[in-house]
Amino acid sequence: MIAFCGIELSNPVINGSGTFDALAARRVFGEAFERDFPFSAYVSKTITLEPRAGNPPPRLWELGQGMINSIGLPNKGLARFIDEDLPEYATLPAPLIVSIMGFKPEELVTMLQLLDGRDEIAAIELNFSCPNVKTGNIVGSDPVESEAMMTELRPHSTKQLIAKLAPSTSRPDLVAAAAESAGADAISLINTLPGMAFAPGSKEPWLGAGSGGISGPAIRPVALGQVARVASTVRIPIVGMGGVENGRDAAALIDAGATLVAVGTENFRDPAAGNRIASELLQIRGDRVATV
Amino acid sequence: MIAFCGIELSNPVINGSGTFDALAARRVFGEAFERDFPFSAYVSKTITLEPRAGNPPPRLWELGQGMINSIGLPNKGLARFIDEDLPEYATLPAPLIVSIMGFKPEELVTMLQLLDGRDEIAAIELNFSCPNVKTGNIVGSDPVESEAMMTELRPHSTKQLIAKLAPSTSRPDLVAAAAESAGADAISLINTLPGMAFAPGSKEPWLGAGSGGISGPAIRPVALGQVARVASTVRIPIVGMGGVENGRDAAALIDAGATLVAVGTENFRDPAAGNRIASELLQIRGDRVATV
Amino acid sequence: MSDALGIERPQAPFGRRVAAVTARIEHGPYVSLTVRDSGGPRPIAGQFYMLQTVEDWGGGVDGRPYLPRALSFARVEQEGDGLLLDFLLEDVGPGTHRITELAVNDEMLIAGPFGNGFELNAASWPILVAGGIGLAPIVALDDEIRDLDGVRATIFVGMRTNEHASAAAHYGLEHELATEDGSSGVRGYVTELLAPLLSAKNADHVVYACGPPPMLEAVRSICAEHEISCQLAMESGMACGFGACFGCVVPTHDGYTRLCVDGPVLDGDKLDTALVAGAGH
Amino acid sequence: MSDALGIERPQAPFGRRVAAVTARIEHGPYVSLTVRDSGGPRPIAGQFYMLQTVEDWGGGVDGRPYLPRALSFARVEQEGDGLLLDFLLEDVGPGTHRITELAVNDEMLIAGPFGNGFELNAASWPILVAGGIGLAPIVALDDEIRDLDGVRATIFVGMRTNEHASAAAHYGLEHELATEDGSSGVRGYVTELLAPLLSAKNADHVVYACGPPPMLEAVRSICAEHEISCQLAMESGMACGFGACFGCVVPTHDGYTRLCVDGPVLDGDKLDTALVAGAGH
Ligand SMILES: Cc1cc2nc3c(=O)[nH]c(=O)nc-3n(C[C@H](O)[C@H](O)[C@H](O)COP(=O)(O)OP(=O)(O)OC[C@H]3O[C@@H](n4cnc5c(N)ncnc54)[C@H](O)[C@@H]3O)c2cc1C
Ligand SMILES: Cc1cc2nc3c(=O)[nH]c(=O)nc-3n(C[C@H](O)[C@H](O)[C@H](O)COP(=O)(O)OP(=O)(O)OC[C@H]3O[C@@H](n4cnc5c(N)ncnc54)[C@H](O)[C@@H]3O)c2cc1C
Ligand SMILES: Cc1cc2nc3c(=O)[nH]c(=O)nc-3n(C[C@H](O)[C@H](O)[C@H](O)COP(=O)(O)O)c2cc1C
Ligand SMILES: Cc1cc2nc3c(=O)[nH]c(=O)nc-3n(C[C@H](O)[C@H](O)[C@H](O)COP(=O)(O)O)c2cc1C
Ligand code: FES
Ligand code: FES
Repeated sequence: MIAFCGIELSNPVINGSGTFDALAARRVFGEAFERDFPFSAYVSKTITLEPRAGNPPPRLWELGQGMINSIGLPNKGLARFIDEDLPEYATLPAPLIVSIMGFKPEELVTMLQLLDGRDEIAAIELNFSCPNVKTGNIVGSDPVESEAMMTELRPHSTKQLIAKLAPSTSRPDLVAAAAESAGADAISLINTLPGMAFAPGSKEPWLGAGSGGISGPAIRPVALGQVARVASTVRIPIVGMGGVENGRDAAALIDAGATLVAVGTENFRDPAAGNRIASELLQIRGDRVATV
Repeated sequence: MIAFCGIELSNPVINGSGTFDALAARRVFGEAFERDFPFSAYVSKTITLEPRAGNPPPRLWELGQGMINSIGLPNKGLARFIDEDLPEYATLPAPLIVSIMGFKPEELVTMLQLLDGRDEIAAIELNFSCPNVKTGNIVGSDPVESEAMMTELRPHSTKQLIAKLAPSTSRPDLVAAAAESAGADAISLINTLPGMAFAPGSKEPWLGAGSGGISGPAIRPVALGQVARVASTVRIPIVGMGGVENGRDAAALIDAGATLVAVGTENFRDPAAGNRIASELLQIRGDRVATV
Repeated sequence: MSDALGIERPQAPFGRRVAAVTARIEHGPYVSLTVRDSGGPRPIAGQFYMLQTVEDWGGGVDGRPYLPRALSFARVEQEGDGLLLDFLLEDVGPGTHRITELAVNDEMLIAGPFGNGFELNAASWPILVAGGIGLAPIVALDDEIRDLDGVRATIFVGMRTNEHASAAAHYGLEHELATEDGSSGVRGYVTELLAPLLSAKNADHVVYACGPPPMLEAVRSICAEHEISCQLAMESGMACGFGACFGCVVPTHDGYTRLCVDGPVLDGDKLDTALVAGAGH
Repeated sequence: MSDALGIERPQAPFGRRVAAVTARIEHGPYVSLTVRDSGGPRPIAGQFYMLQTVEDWGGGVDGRPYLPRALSFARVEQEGDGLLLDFLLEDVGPGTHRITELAVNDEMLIAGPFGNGFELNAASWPILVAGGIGLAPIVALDDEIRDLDGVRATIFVGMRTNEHASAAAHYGLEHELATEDGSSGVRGYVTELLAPLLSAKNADHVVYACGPPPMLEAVRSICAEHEISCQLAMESGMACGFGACFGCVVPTHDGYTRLCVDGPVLDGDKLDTALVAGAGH
């Protein structure tokens, strides 16, 4: 068992926010999915206070070693999330981490307050780093902004708060340290790296939103470098992610200093990637994993 | 012909600093190299005031779509560069852009002063963004630092100054605008993206220096996005680079707003990549290239 | 979800599984590949699978393919405990190129069946419209219709050339053919076969269609004009196929809809247009 | 640069060129590939080429290979206007795997010849020491020596097993063999053959060696002990092969040296150790 933010997890592999819809998966895969639930904790897609339709399609661009997405945080808004989805999430066989994002600090305060009483929620991830909404990734790439934001939010939640940082900084260690000093209970990184693609032969960007976020193996070395750098600075646990495809990649992130590893894009290639990676990791590390 | 920083160039394809040693290539390839010189202007490897040995090996790590290097700016120092190399560079069939980097502003001032009288030099690139030396990429990722640095340097050079920015920022547009406002004549981006790799099965980072900079197709979408964003903000010309493998990639960077395109890692796979890409570009764009 | 005939929408096994190629046949520019699926339930027409090869997935144009590719099955047969799934492909890029290169005994990783499939309404006279590679789910649907008593579909197939049309012949489809170059059947678009029949209004029809976006849009608007309901098997770029990425959305009257879980078959009257950005090639 | 015999170091044509495979032979775990090079000059022993395949370069482990791979030529023969270049490979990762998969008529992109090559000193009795895949440049050097009058080399070859040793037999090398498992020749390391000869000091020797870093280091230190000069054909990770990247450096008494342009052959007395970080596999 691994202790993380006051939760006991059976293994270090969870999902990256926005890369696995457990409710949709339950409908598609049925009982087998619940029986072999792929993650030791489940992170919801990022929720905002108001409903969002998300960005216009096309939203995907494939790379040789990953993809660019411009999803844009489509979600039903916090009220309907609490009414409709939370009870369903509560029946999943894994602790729930809810990811939230706000355009103004007040929005996040409201959201934290509305979520605070809900026992279904084991922890809250603060998405300071979405490249697909305007101003999304500023907080998570700036020490001053991220400290100010955490300081403002911290008093409004009794939940464990995980700050999800943006990779678009030369000093992820400073951003993380700032979040830690202002009360973050854990750091999660990296979110997608801002990027753009043109359709072959076209002078227009392919993605409906113009640009998007890069994920998958292409960003793995960036993730490894940032996790190592943050780990050398903060004392709170780290959820490392970025391009994890197998147990070896997960082990490398753990060696770099992560307590948990999140799987994102690899879920798209293998719906049961979480289970597979956890067992590959166990094979590589044996019992050592449990004590990391 | 393309006008760039007061130079007339026969095509928009130059090399990325540190990815082509024209003096070594002349020895290896002989006359054919000078006859078919691959770039319309030649950018030197970054020079520092004092000689540097560079980082301990291993310095290379291969990725599926690129590589990580931790070269660390080995060079003979400015004095020997001026004495030994400048005269040799002067005989190359292309205008020379000298890339320099300093650890303190005073170093850069000294370097600019020593280079100012040299007619062999068409322009100077200020490397504000090397991830492989401590503090290397701070200036190039921070608007305040980059404005302060440019303001300090500008009076000391009559040469055209190109500011080479770091990709580790969520606001490359602001960094570029700051450099422009303080007197930069052009912007060049992107430099390599900081990253790290572990050897298979090892808990130690592979690279002798611990971490390095990612280049090649893996960073192309990052480059495209940052060039587009900077182009929408500054009026000075942009040298776009990052993962250019062929004329199509070069055309995309030009569509995104670059005036020139620099080829880096692709030179390693094809020593004559510069020529090839220039002619592929011509085929795609025909005469339009000349008027970009 | 169950359709009007009470067919339950099959649930995919969780995860992906290995499926070996048992046959490969070229039909002009198209290739049909049969794979043995020992792990999945019998799919319904219009459902699709996410496929990738076990070996050498990647290394093509720009290092792609990386993500699995969505493919509708064209025919399903029981074989012992398992299924033989037949896919019909057109090589339009690195992913389909790699898959069409496979030989017998080569292995794929497959996940699925995914998506809703067609809702067959046996009370009405079905009209099936296939354009190009959109033939695949239409073959599957016709197979389902043939298993029913007393229902027969009218089938229109549109192809670029006679060569492409050989795929329809291969599957034994009883159809009327339109080719763009007139090399076989009527010269023109398949919708030119559909329009007169709908205008005649001799029966209560439902139209089931799959093909390129412009064809689907033509079908949608002809049907809308004649107030005939239509089910369109659509395409959009997909990363996952099971609702995880939100990348495959198309705009409908209900907002952006994930085509992989709420489609790929959509009712024509839910759409303003079937011309979806980024779909088709 | 010209060596002691006055052989000019050949200059590579600028750029890369296509070279088709004309033969492929397996020697136990090694593979020799012959390619036709119609564009390059005759190389000297110890020089190397940067190679990549025209098709499917990439898509292996982690999507690699991406960069070209450095390979010493093992034999060169004139054929009409061009050359037949023979490479000997061991499949140790995605790059060598892809290359060893090639069949006759498949195409590679090659650049080179690069590097300095051995400086043959015909005034001294040459001792050639090959370890494993390090056989390649030793074969080439022996070929050059055989073309000279009155000079013959003593050749020691070390291999893991008899199977590996079949490569040495293939090239017709007159050598003494040591295998690690004793399955052929003397059991043990090749340096156990070298040491007694050098101790005997019967002649003025120069040692030319290529092999894994621990073997080269053993050769270097034995030679240093006996004050015999040695030339070591070394390896390090290379991105470009022509001095562009500064990635291939090894530490020498002159500081970090680019192995691709100032090597791959280095004088033993320039080194503290031949155990180079990141080289070998
Ligand atoms: C539900 C469903 C069912 C399908 N059924 C079938 C079927 O039965 N048979 C069949 O042949 N096809 C079918 N398709 C289509 C098939 O999935 C696509 O043709 C395939 O994914 C294309 O992949 P590719 O690598 O071959 O070509 P790609 O190059 O990936 O795709 C072709 C088009 O994608 C765009 N594109 C180009 N580069 C990129 C990039 N880097 N990233 C993203 N997009 C890019 C361009 O518009 C290009 O023309 C189906 C699709 C869906 C959604
Ligand atoms: C001058 C010279 C001449 C040579 N001549 C020959 C020859 O004649 N015959 C021959 O067989 N070989 C020769 N080699 C060695 C050959 O170049 C290497 O074996 C080859 O490059 C390995 O590539 P790979 O993809 O097969 O394996 P890789 O996996 O690239 O290399 C194997 C080793 O590299 C390291 N590695 C693993 N992953 C990575 C990564 N992502 N990035 C970087 N390193 C990694 C590990 O240590 C691994 O064990 C020569 C090398 C040089 C420098
Ligand atoms: C399609 C897609 C949607 C995503 N949505 C979110 C999101 O809603 N909130 C969030 O914090 N991160 C989101 N991410 C980022 C991932 O959680 C993860 O940080 C990133 O993809 C890197 O991991 P990977 O390389 O394993 O995918 C998304 C990523 C992808 C690919
Ligand atoms: C081996 C290597 C060495 C480099 N050295 C320098 C350097 O000395 N100065 C510099 O400004 N950029 C240096 N760069 C960065 C390149 O100039 C370029 O910005 C970057 O590689 C992105 O382009 P690419 O993807 O085409 O390689 C180096 C890159 C590589 C791969
Ligand atoms: S393809 Fe991922 S949600 Fe539809
Ligand atoms: S391999 Fe690039 S400098 Fe030697």
